[in-house]
Amino acid sequence: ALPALTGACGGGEAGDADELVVLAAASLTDAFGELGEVFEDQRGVAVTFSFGGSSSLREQILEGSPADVFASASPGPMADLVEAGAVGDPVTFATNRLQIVVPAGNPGGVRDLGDLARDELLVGRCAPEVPCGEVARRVLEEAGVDAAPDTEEPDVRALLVKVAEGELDAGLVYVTDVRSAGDRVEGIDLDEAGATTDYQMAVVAGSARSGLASEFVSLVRSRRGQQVLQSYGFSEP
Amino acid sequence: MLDARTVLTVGDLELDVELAVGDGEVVALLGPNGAGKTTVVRALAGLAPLEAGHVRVDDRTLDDPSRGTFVPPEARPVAVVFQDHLLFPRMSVLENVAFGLRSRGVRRHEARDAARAWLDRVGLADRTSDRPAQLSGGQAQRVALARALVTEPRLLLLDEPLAALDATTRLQVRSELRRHLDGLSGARLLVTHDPVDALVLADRLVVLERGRVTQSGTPAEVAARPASRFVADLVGLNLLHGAAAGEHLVRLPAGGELVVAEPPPAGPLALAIRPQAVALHRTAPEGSPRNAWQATVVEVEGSGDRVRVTLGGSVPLTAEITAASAAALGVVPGERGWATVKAVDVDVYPS
Amino acid sequence: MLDARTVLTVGDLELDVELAVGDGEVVALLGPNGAGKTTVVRALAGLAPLEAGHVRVDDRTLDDPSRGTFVPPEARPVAVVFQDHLLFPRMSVLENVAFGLRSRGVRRHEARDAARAWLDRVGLADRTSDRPAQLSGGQAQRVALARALVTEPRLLLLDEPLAALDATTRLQVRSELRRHLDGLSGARLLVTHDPVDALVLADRLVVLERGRVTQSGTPAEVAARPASRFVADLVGLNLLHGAAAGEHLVRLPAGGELVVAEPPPAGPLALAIRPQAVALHRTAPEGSPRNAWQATVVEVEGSGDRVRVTLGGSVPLTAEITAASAAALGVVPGERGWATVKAVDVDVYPS
Amino acid sequence: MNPSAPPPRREVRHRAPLVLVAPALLALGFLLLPLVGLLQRAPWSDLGPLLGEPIVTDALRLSVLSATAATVLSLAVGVPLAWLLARVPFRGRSVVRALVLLPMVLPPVVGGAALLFALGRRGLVGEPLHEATGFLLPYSTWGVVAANAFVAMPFLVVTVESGLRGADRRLEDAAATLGAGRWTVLRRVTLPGALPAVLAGAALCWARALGEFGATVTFAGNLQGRTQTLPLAVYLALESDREAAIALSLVLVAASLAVLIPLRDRWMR
Amino acid sequence: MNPSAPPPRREVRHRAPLVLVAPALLALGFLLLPLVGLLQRAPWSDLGPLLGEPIVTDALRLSVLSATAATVLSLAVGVPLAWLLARVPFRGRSVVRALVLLPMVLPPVVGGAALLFALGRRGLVGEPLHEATGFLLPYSTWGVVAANAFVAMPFLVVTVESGLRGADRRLEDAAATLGAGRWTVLRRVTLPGALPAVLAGAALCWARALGEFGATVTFAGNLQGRTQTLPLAVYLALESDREAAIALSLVLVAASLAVLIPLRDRWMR
Ligand SMILES: Nc1ncnc2c1ncn2[C@@H]1O[C@H](COP(=O)(O)OP(=O)(O)OP(=O)(O)O)[C@@H](O)[C@H]1O
Ligand SMILES: Nc1ncnc2c1ncn2[C@@H]1O[C@H](COP(=O)(O)OP(=O)(O)OP(=O)(O)O)[C@@H](O)[C@H]1O
Ligand SMILES: [Mg+2]
Ligand SMILES: [Mg+2]
Repeated sequence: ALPALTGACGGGEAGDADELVVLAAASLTDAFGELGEVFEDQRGVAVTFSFGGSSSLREQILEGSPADVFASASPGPMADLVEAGAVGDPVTFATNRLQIVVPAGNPGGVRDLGDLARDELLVGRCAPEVPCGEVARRVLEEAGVDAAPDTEEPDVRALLVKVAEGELDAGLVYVTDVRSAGDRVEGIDLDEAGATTDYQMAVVAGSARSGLASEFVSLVRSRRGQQVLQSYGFSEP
Repeated sequence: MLDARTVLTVGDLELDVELAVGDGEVVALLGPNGAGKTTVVRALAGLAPLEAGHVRVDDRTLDDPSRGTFVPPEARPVAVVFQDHLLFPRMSVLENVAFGLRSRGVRRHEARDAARAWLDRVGLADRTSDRPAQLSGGQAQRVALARALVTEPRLLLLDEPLAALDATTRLQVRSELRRHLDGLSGARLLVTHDPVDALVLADRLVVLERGRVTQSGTPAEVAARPASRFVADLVGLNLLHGAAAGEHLVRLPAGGELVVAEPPPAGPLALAIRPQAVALHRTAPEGSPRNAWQATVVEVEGSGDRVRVTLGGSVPLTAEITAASAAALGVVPGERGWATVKAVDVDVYPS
Repeated sequence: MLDARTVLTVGDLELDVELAVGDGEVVALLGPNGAGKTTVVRALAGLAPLEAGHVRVDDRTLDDPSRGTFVPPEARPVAVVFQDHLLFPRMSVLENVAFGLRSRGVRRHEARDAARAWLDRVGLADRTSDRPAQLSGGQAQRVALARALVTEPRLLLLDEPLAALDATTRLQVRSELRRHLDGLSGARLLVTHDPVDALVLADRLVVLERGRVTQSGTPAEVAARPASRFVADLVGLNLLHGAAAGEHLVRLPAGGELVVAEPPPAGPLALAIRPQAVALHRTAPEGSPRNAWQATVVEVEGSGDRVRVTLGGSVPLTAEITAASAAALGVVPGERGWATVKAVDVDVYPS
Repeated sequence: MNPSAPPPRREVRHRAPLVLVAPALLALGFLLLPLVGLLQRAPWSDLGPLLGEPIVTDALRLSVLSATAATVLSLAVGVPLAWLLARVPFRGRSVVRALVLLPMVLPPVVGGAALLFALGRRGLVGEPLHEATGFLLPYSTWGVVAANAFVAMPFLVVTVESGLRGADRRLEDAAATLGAGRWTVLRRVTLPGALPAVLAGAALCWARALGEFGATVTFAGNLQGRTQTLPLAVYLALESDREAAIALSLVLVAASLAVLIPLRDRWMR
Repeated sequence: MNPSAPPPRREVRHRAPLVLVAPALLALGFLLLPLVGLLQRAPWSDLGPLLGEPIVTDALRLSVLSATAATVLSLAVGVPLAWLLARVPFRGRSVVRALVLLPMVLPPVVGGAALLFALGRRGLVGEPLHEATGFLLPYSTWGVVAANAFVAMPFLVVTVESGLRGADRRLEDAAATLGAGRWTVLRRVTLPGALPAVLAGAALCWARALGEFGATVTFAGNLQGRTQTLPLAVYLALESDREAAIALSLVLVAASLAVLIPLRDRWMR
């Protein structure tokens, strides 16, 4: 039942020679979990993941919590870290597409972005401050749809729960989120361009194992890595 | 009118007390510490449900396990003065006294006026706005008294309501209380350790010992013929036990003998002798007193102009003589002397 | 040895009491409700800091605002019996009594043995494992007494320690207490409302009224010449006030006059008359008594075989006569009759 | 207690024993140090202008309002519940007593989801309610209040219950013999006696509600002026501009101090 | 209280007045309804296997351990702090009293960040500590305990303080005259008297710690077996498998009930 959680398994203290500490955005849980196993098979080195919101991860790194790799769900937090010189050069390793998400059976009969403007529907999206919200705003502007949302979720999870419970008739979230929510929701592809955001990762400055760290980065960018990512709905940069 | 038989167990005391108090009657409940007086009060008030028996006030049944009847305290026409006051700490003295009337639906200012009147009667008119914590022990007790009396209940239960009062206040409050009780139509039960309170206030005494009634009757009866050491001590009488040993003779367990006026009845006897009837002498006295024996002074207690002398020996008695004669005789513990009692002063009855 | 002057204000009572209690001495502190007795006790124990004055025990200064000295209660060699017991509800009776020794570092089982011994003395050997809530009022008070006495302190403060005891227990505990007090070397202060307690237990009486000492001396002195109505009531004496009105004459404010034995001193006078010295008659009496006047019976209180008759009129007195003669004379409230007092029975002294 | 009674002229300082003071200071340090850290990082210069921004003022207003509303609600129904648990013996009472704590144990998001299950448009009660009245809790300020109350009420209930247990039953007996029914007894005797507990409970409840985040966002969503409380604003700010986030948290802190200090000062003596 | 004392033979039921029962039931319904909803949605079938998963057992063990540790810690230092606030008058006491509540007001993420500012490797205290001893709180189970304690201790402190205020000062006076120092008085007289409050505080503290999420993930990270508590596991599960998330929450609920019911049953009478 828990592909994601059965992935990583903790070793000794953070900072052991044979352990790579990876801080990654929560939406990468499943994909990275799988890649972690691959990495361990290849290099015989345990990978310890700490998944969380990109911003709380940023705090940890800024405050010097030992880590080797940071993978962010959006350029924002990464930029802060680069500016602070807390990480090396970031690379974009995947992108994520926006989708309209509706409850199973699409009770609201939503077909395209235009429908999000319909008053009788309860529509939610991410808050403009968070990546998925920022993208959503852009897309809607370009499509010339002014849909006043009923809620601007700070967190994709909260948005998904609402849609899955039928508390919202439609919302804008990432493809990967739609997948993870299983059969309680349906995703509707957008043809609009620019409905994507970049996932970036970088080696943390002062990592004791920068060698291993960059190896992990390249694993993620390798064919194998990209296959795994795509199997969870991410796209190549 | 109260008619009750309270049967219940607290700790290892098994209480079984029958009580009947007529309208307008005041019954004093006396008894040693731990006899069950407070428990009886709690049972009558509905704070300690009965296990058996019944509580009836004015023929209304308030508690009767056999019939499954139980009227909760707040629905009973009672008022209680608790042994430990139990004033409400967060209310002013006035609010405390007004509480009973208020919660029985009397309007605020009426209740307060009544309360003020009563606080005045117990001499606390100037403390109305204080908190109980600011009162002295005796003041608190008077507030508790006022709080109960102001509600004019059908059954009034007073648990040692005067214990903490000073001599003067006690006199005042006692006659105040007496006047009030005379005015009331309901039944009143007074728990006290003070014989004077009992004698002054009560029409009838009920003596409770170890959860059972051991004696009851008018103050005079009880005072005259105590059935137990407790009552004897209470009324300051000497109580001896013995058995008939001749036409006019009673023999005591300690070995002594006393001559009595009338032929004593058969069986175990009780002898009551007033301390004032016991005279003391340096030397063997001649003359009328039929009983004279040598005794040793065990203890001397002075109170006011009188002295109580406890005597040991074959006839253990307490004698009461004036301070003057005590000085004259030079009565001190350890001294030996002669004691006399007139036969007519020895009151004999079956025990 | 205690040497103290306690000056402090509680509510609107301004307390200023000088107290000196020698080693081995027992001083009884008497006074009306609200006089400040408990406050004095609290001040000596360190629970109510002084505003001025000092508290010294065995020449060790415990409190002295002028010098900024203050020894907290736990560091004082005192023990207190509180008027409202204040037993620890969450501890057993035994733990309560052992507490003082325990917190002074005595080993557990020793402390418990001592506690058991004392509980035995106050007749509660069988209640050691109970909680205070399971005790009766009198039992609780005895536990409080034991709790204080077990820690033989240099200064022992007893605030109405016998108020809740029944007649028999009272006699026992009182003599038990007396024996113990005689054995102690420290200073002891006893607050009580019961004259007998005071007379039996105390070497010296101090009378406190409205925060000030109004009289002090041996029981005999105080009892013989009460300085205030309170003391008079306490010892059951009649107290009148008046002024010299002739060589052997004293005039009373109410208008009456009394003939006295010796020429009265000038200035305001106090007259003490024993109730037993007042005789009552149906008709105008002839013969020796120099004072005879008509009086109205106001109240009749019977206690035991004696009756106290309160008289109104120009010479307000209380007479004490036997129940017999009361019956014979038919003394009832409202009756008018004659009262007589011998001149020698009128004790006159400056007030 | 009594204004007319003058305070003792002389406050005698008992020295507090180290065995107590040392750990106490340790605790204090542990609780306050992070705040110091926060203050250090605070962009004092931006603070001024920030407070002007409507988004902040809106959020602040909403936070204080909803937290207060939730507290009032909790008092109205939570105190009776506490009384029931403390005074009325019934079967399974201990289970209920534990159940009351559960909203605290649930991770906020799950708590919010659970609220949706119950009061949402498709919820157990929400659905019939919505169909009957068209009333919808989520996305409305009432939804925020509901979420706050759900998360914060347990603190009130538990604290007040403990207060009621501490109260002296004999006083209630005395009140009963004076003819006071249980409601009067509670109102005039028990609660005044348990006042410290009630106030503590209310303070806990209010503070917890003010900081509530997870359940609110999941149940009520996030819309400026309607459902966006300060904690939500902080969370969002954290994404884009952490300086602002810290500043906003300080606003939150200041607001709570402004309410709590006078309140407890007034009553807690 | 005393086992030897037989219970009254006859339990008399006073009827509880509607004015109290009605709101109480309302509160109960409001608090429990969401749980019902949760149970409805629960995937009972998966529950069994789920409990076998090492990740779940790890998280459960860690949650219970850290919550308990945090509670013990809070008791050790929080009770003295409560005593200080309740009994020792000092300037600015009311401010301190309010400051103690702040960790509740901070949004969890900010709280976690604040903890990093204080105890992180670059933190006010954390840095010197780390340099001196090499000890590092984040990523360690102690970090979780710290985060839990930081968020949960205020509940204990406030509740216990209110309990101490409720206690009868005259008993403490009596104890003092018997030679007991303040520490003894607290230990043997005051705390036993305030037991209900202490227990309530401990229960609140434990439950809050058990459910703690935001501060923990920010301060201590989210490493399975080391810092991943059940709420964190739930958070991740929500990513991928919401059934599992609900199941996990129920595990959390069950765990807390298993602890709270017997505990409060045992003491709360
Ligand atoms: N809750 C209880 N549990 C166990 N025993 C109790 C309880 N309450 C009272 N008792 C016992 O019952 C007996 C009667 O108590 P009660 O208070 O009625 O005595 P009392 O006659 O009022 O004595 P006092 O004159 O000292 O007030 C005492 O021995 C007491 O220890
Ligand atoms: N905390 C307080 N605040 C205000 N007034 C107080 C306070 N404590 C005592 N008093 C007042 O001080 C006076 C003395 O009280 P105290 O208890 O010393 O009297 P007492 O001599 O012990 O009386 P009793 O014989 O009734 O015990 C009383 O009038 C009381 O009302
Ligand atoms: Mg009693
Ligand atoms: Mg007193």
